[in-house]
Amino acid sequence: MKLGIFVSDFKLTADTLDRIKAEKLGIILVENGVYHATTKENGKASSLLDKTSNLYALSEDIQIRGMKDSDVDKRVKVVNYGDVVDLIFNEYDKLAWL
Amino acid sequence: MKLGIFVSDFKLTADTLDRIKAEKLGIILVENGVYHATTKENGKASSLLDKTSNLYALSEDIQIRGMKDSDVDKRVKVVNYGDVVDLIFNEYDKLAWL
Amino acid sequence: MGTLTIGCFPGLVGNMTYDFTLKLAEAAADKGHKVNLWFSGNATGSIKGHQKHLKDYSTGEKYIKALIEKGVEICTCEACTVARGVQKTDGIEGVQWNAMHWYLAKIHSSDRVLQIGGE
Amino acid sequence: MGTLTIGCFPGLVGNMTYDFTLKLAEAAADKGHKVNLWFSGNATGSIKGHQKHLKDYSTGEKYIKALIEKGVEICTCEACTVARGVQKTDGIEGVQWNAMHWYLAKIHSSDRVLQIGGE
Amino acid sequence: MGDVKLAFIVQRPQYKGETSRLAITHAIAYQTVEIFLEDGETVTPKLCFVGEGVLGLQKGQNAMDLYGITSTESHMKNALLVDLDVLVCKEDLEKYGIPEDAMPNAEEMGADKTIQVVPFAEIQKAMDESKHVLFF
Amino acid sequence: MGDVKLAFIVQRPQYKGETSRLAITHAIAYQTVEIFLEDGETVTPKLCFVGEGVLGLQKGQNAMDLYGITSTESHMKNALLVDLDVLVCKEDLEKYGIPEDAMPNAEEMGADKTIQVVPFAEIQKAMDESKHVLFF
Repeated sequence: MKLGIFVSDFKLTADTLDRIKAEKLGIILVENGVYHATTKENGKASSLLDKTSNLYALSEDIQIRGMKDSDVDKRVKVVNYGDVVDLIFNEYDKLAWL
Repeated sequence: MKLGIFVSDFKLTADTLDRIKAEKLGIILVENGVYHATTKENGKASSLLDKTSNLYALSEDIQIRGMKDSDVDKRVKVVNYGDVVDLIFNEYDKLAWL
Repeated sequence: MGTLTIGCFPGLVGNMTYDFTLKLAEAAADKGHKVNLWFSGNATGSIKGHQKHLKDYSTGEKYIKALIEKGVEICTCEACTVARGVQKTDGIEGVQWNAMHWYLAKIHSSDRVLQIGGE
Repeated sequence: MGTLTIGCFPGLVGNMTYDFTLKLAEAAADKGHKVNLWFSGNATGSIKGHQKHLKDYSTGEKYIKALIEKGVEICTCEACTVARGVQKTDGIEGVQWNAMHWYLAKIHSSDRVLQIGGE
Repeated sequence: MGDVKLAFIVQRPQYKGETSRLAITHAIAYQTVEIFLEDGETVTPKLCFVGEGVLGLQKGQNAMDLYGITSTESHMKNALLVDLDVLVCKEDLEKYGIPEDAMPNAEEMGADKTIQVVPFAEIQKAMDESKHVLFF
Repeated sequence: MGDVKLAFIVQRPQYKGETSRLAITHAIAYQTVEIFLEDGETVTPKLCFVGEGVLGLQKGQNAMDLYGITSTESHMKNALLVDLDVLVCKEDLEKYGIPEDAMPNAEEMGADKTIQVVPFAEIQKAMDESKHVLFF
């Protein structure tokens, strides 16, 4: 399956992401999930960013937290709500919200 | 201070419990916090139980989950709502809900 | 153009997941997609009419009305809603009231489904 | 006998933290303590009257009424409540409506305070 | 469109928030969805519990007496009675030391189905074979 | 009873649930509590941010344009304007790589107070010295 996963928290309580297998995996960082893209913990980038090369972070949710798109890890593509709609319809066939 | 801490989740997202210092510390396990008293993860009892010898678990919240008071780790005292009220007024002067 | 059905469980006001849901629905509708929105759990509180829009709080009402005008179908879980003391006559006009099978039926004809749990 | 003030933020129905709060308040009142209960955030939805008590859902209404009869003072955050579209006239009788300083004032005269956040 | 297969994945424990319980009732609703569908159209959810989602399923729950609400156990039995496939992750039950025979069944009520304790790979397969996945 | 000292401890990030934001507004309410109290009685909260609670405080937030709500930044400024002591845990800011000068201030609005970035030990002290602690 082509699975797009929405991550909305910084600290994750479920280990689902470590177990699930998908032919194509996308991670869309929204709400407090954007900290995975912007914030290093003890100098180390989030291990979430190693799980796939298809990484996205929602611009509105970066900005509302006082951060800039330029604070985002180079591996992550900054998207807006319209882009998320396109990702949903064009890139993934199943969606999960963790 | 004499601090009574209510723990209501099994997986904790905040590390408050590891940092806070109290002359007397009590941990009152309620809701899904009772799993710390009843459930071993990979055969190992919850590390929460090592933090103090003043450990309590709410009987109603054990039973609603299909477990018995006898499933509770020997270090933990099983209490009911009335007992919790007495703990609050007689044993601790400050209270925290994690 | 496709059909997207979103199930939203977290509640209005302060829980930004609810705001995310409405904004995503709007963006999809604006691109010409058909959007269905199912509210269950705490989200059902949001279909109550006459919400006072204070600056410090999100409001579902204005947004829900705008989405319905754009053709988005919105349905609240009747049982969850009445359990919270909100009657059909108190609800925002245009919001449908139905049972959980409404959601499953919409899923049946959808290209994409996003179930948002949480609370 | 002492005074216990509880602040409850998580919402009614399905979130068992709300049920915990009411049961703890009841147990304290039954032992003769003075209890004050402050609702803010999602918990304010619970003061809506006419909740239908389905078996699958907790109900705040019956419990709140019983607590008030036992002398427990219950107050809802007015701003949080009207933001959810619930007006004073829709509320359960006997519940007070006030601003956040009500909570702080009750805390001033309390022996014990339990602030329950969460959602 | 014929049959649409769904995988419901419950990853949070019962009895705190409402979502993990609503997953069960939403799956059960597959039984009455036909009133909205054309002849020959069906929706078939598989109800899967993983991670902390396996907590709060075991039998012996006394929710009505204690908190005045229907128990998760009773919902699980209803799910079996309406012939839902209910999958519980074997690795996670083992991780938490919950024996398989602690899972409720509804045989005495006439259910043909029982809870299937399966390796995570089976739940992965349910997701692969479904048109949509719904995480609760 | 004179003055009652309180420690408000915010341990969850802003902008998801409502609790961490309500902590700020509840602390600000100390300013108007006198209408319920006798002469000479006061309530003095210290507003402390620890752990993930230090996330979502930094300046430059654009919440009104983006989501139509007041920003946390603006609430933080109000807290300073009403002379609240606001303590942010130094170790946690460092852990997340957030510079101290990213914290908002309200000097241009005439506030005398600024956000105090302090070691956790100072926040522990605030808890020790308070009559009650309130965790958000």
